[in-house]
Amino acid sequence: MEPAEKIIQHAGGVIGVSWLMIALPLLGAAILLLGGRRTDRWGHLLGVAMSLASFVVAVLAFVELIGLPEAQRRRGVELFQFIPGMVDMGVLIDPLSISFALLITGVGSLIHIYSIGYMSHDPARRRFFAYLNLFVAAMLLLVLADNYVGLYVGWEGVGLASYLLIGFWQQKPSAATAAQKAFIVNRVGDFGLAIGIFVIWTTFGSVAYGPVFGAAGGADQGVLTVIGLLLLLGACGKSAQVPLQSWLLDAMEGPTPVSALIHAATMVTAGVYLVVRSGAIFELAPTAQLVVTIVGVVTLLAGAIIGTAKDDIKKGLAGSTMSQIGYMMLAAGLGPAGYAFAIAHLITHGFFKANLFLGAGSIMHAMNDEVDMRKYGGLRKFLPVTFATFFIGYLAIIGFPLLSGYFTKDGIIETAMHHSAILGWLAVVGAGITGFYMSRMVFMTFFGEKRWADDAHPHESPAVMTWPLIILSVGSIFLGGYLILGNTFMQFLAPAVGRPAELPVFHFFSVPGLATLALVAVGAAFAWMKYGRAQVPVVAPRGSFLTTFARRDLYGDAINESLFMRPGQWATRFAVFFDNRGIDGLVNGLAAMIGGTSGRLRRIQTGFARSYALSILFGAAVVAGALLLVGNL
Amino acid sequence: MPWLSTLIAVPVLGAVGVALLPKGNDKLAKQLALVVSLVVLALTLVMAVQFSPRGTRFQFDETYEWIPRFGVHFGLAVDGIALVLIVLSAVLVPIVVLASWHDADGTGADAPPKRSVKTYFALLLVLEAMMIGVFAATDIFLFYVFFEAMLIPMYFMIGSYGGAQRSYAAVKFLLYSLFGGLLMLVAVIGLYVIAEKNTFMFPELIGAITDPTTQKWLFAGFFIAFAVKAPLWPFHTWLPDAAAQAPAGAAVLLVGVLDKVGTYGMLRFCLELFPDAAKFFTPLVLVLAVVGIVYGAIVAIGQTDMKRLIAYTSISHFGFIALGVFAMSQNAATGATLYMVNHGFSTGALFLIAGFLIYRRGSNYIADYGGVQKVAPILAGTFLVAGLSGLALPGLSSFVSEFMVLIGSFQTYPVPATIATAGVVLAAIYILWMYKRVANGPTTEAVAGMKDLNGREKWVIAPLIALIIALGFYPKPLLDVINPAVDKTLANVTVTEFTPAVPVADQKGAGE
Amino acid sequence: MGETITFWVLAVVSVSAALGLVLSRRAVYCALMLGVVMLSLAVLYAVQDAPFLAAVQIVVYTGAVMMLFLFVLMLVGVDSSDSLVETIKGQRFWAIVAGAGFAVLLGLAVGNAVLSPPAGLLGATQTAGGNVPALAQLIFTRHVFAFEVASALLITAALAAMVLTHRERLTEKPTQRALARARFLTGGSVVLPGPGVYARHNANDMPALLPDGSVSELSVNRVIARHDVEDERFPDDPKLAEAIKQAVEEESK
Amino acid sequence: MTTHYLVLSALLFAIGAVGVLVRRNAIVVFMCVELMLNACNLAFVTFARQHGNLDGQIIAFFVMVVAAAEVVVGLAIIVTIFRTRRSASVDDANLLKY
Repeated sequence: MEPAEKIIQHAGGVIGVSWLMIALPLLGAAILLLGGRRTDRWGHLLGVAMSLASFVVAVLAFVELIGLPEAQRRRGVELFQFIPGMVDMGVLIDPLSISFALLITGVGSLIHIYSIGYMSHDPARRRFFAYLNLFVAAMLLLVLADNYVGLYVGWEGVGLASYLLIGFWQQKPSAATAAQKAFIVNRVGDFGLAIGIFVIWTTFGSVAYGPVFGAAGGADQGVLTVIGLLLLLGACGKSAQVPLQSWLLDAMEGPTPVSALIHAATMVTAGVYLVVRSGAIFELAPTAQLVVTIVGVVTLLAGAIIGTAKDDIKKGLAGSTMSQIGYMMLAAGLGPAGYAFAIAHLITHGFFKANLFLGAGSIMHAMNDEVDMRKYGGLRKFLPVTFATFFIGYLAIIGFPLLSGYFTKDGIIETAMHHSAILGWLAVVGAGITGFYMSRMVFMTFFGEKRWADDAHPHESPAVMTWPLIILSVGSIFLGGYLILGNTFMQFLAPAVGRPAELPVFHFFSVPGLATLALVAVGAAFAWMKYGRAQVPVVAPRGSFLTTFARRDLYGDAINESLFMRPGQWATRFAVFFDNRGIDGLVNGLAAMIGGTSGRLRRIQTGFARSYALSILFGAAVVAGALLLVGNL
Repeated sequence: MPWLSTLIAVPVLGAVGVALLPKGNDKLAKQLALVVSLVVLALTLVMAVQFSPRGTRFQFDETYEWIPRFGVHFGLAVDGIALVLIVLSAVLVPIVVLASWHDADGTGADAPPKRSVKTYFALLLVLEAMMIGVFAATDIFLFYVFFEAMLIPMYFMIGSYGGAQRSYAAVKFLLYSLFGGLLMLVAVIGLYVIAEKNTFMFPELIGAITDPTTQKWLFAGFFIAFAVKAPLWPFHTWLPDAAAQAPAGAAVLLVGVLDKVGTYGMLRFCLELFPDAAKFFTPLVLVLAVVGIVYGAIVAIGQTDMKRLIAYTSISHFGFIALGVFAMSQNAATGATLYMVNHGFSTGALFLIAGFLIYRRGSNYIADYGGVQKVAPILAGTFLVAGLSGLALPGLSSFVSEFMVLIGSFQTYPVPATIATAGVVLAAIYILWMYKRVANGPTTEAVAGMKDLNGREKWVIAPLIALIIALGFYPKPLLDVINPAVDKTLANVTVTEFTPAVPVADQKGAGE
Repeated sequence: MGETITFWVLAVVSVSAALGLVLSRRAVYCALMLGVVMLSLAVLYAVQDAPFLAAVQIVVYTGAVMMLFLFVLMLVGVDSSDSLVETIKGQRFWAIVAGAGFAVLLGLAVGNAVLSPPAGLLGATQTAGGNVPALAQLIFTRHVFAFEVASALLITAALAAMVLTHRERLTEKPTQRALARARFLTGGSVVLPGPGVYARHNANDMPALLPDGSVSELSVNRVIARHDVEDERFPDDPKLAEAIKQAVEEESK
Repeated sequence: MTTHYLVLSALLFAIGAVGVLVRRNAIVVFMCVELMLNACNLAFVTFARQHGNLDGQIIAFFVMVVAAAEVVVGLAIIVTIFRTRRSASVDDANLLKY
């Protein structure tokens, strides 16, 4: 591995004011939240404007960055002292962060625009845009910060935005619960991240990327492994990786643009960013890297299996998101050879998954917010644009040759295969399952006979919603090839994450590639047999044990419930009981004992002068005796 | 100008003025109290600006002989730690006065019978004077006097203006505090006698006790008093009762400032006067703190009463503060001091908003609410922000302090710090679950007509939220004041200098 | 030798009288017993070279104090003899234990003290010319202040006694007319004979009848009944006579 | 000889004390108190003789004075109590309890 380039302090230019990327959406959110009803009329426009402005800054910064020689493409901008002596807040613009910034602001802006149409009937649309802007700001802080604490601030900030947006329709108890669950599960991950940061601080005496990565080589491997595993725990929470995956499926309670932006394209990929960003640490801790790849593979299979059994179109897509992030995580665990593929897949996934989600949103918009695919069917005639774009997204995600997903996913599989055959073949199997469940989704939704209720009148969405779809599909088609062919992206990222000893060459006809294609084809054909050609029952059949297993999210919730929730409830009840009866009981008991004792002692005061006189005489006798004794001694 | 005496005298005179108003002038009494508290705030801010962090340790020094025979002085002075806490008190009191505008009127649903309104506000001002005095006292005897005298106004505020079980709560509060206070009195006298310096002045008593056994006993006397006050597990059970029964404004001052005297005392007196004993007892204190963090959080999750829940969250937070104080690390102690301030703001906001909710709905029980966000979005929104500050969300003030406490304690005691960090997860559960039950879900019938915040209430909450957010992003002004003071405090405790295992060659230089 | 005899005789007398004081049921007997003790002590004072005190003892104690006691006894009622049944549990037992213990302790203390033969007061009184002048000299010189205070105390005590026993009249003193009116207004037209006067009925010695016609034992005046029995003066009514006899029998048990 | 007087004094004192404790009639109780005082006086007089010094007699004299005053006030109190409660039993005057 080549060491990453040093960070160079930057002043002036667009990069010098790159903090505007964060500040502008934050300002937008503040105006919209504090402005109240006054901003209702133009709030959504402000939100879009701020997001677009941020995008413009990102593009300009990108242009400025690639104008610099390769060795100087890590630019740091000092902002202010956050915690004196510990954290100096600053922005780091390097190929990695700017890629993310472009993805976040680019896809983010498209989703902002789409939301104008999607949320047009919602009375709280302004608030929605405020939250979206807040999210964009937090996400940009996450990727642009030049230190772990800044990243942590953004990390929890996106968690907050995610919480607010999942629970946007908070009057629905299911939405409120899902939001809460997302935040709490994320907090478990954050716990790991926080401790990871503590270990970093105690080991290196700094939390800034530059110094820490510079000194990482001198640290004990055990410590680095611990740091890696703790960071991975954080990544698992945010990126819905096993074992902290359970919140993502419930998070689909939020409005669909939220699912597209936060729970598909950007926020959930923050874990991958963290692992890639901390590459300098992971590369020195092979055990941690191994665990990363295992988590990735397990999640890519788990997500895919969950995806096969979901009738809810959004939950199906959520399972697929988990699975795709599993691929990224797998790649991120493979070291410099995988980073470029991980990030490339992340970007293309950002496009096609946002495309798919927004497509699903468009379908729901047309179908009275119905999400059950068994009540769709034959929609391609009614929603031609949505169908076209959704189909492109579908082809991209299953890795249809020459589309984006083909290049990036194949890259990951090849690299994994190179690294370890087991990982590689498991990834291939995952791709096959992907072929099945995505085909199932497309067939159930757009093909076959119509199964929807009589009061549904499917209609194509307005232009403000379809144009983002079209733009995203274009990205879904071409982006992958552009990034991967000729190692363009790997070369671009190299200053930030380093490059592998030998550059990979993309083979169109490799054994794993062909096997993947074959398995995908088998999966798609199987889906066609079950859901394209055959009649799809409107009510889900009971299904086998395996189907139930997948439908119940591999019993993830059941495990959480029996392992954490129930003992937790029990512990809570016990603690409350212990506090009231134990500690407080002890205190009150002591008080009662003193009261009771004095109540009994009080009885000695009989009021009989003779009793008192008797005690006086006794006292006198005792004194006399004592005097006598003392005198005799 | 004798700043500190003025700061104590103004509210006392104001209280006398308010109390002497003729009957029936309730409105005037409130306005006068507000004006007086604002004057105090203005004076405090002017004083704070003149404070120079890099100057001598104790500034604005005033010392007058009080009881010369025993070397008791009326000694006032502030260092950075005391200064920020005085500012906290001065900021909170006008807010509380404004928030308590109708608390004493007895117009709420389950309100106590109408009582003297002006007395309530006079008590508030007296309490303010005591709070400033206790933080400013440099004479340990004077500190003790303020420490105990503070109980009196608070006792009456809970006992006369509180909820249904107010007298039980007030007596419990008083007895607990007196128990601790008397132990402290013994230790104070013991310190005076054993030190043989014929003075109670704190700076002169530093290092006066060298015998380890004596140190341990005196430390225990002081520490138990502060642990009761703070309150640290397992001395905490008075707080939920007192806070739940006290009117919201009094609860803010109780939890926000009064309890800070406990942690302040640990930092100021326990550490500096008895450094060896402090080190000896550190494992014990850390265990109590960590148990308190986790236990307080778990019990908070199980509460059904909003104010009790907030009180238990505070018990958890006080665990963090105690952890920071006794972690024997500069970062942790600074974080703990900052935490005292931030906790005052965020828990203050939580209590006040809970108070607004209870004033509207007439019930403390969380189950009686639901769907408040639909009918009163601003109320619910501020509630959420205050709650998020309570769970130490980055970008809000508590985060900085909690982070510093944890990272600082991790330097010296990784295991307790790790367990304490788990409290962060629990914090998310208790805050969000409470918020969900109160504000989310379908609007219940009883909540349907609930009014959103009115102008006065917005003015109450706005400064708190503004401070929470501002300090969340830019805590430097406070940290600059606290840091040197903490340095000097810990200088007497011989903290081992923090050295990273693999020190980064040059923090900045790595890039240049 | 004379002193020894005197002492032993008087010691026996005074201790028995003291015991009598404690044990006798009737307060009057108690007073008499106390008188005996005081007189014995007066003699013992005289024997021990304290003629002045002996005189004062007789004058003040047996003269004034004892008279006062008897006077109050009369006021309170001589007939009320105490029941010696103890009502406080364990009081008597513990009192005797404590008393005996105390006496033993004092006795031991006295026995322990190694005493030389008494110095005698001859030397102290000789210069002044006798016991009384010697005492006077001391009282009016060294102890004059205490003496004055004591006199003030006595006056205060006298005043106190007057204040304490004085009863403020809250209403107008009823006239005979008002009393008669009150009597007739309540329906009691018959003028009842005064107490202590023999009369056929309504008399003090006549037992009262209960609503069922039987005799109320409680209503029999024990003192008068005893005289009745001794003198065999019984009322005509056999029922009443029987009741009086019974009352006396019970009394003598 | 002195010892005998003192023992007699102690004996009388103890008998008086027991009397105070066992008798309920306030007047009798009072008499027992007087007995105790007299026992003390005897001791004082004996000591005066023993030490050849008149102080003992002086104090005995003052004891008598004080006792007289005490009797006066005490009996007045008894009379007042008797007047209101129709009883001279010390056990009946037990309101000052618990």
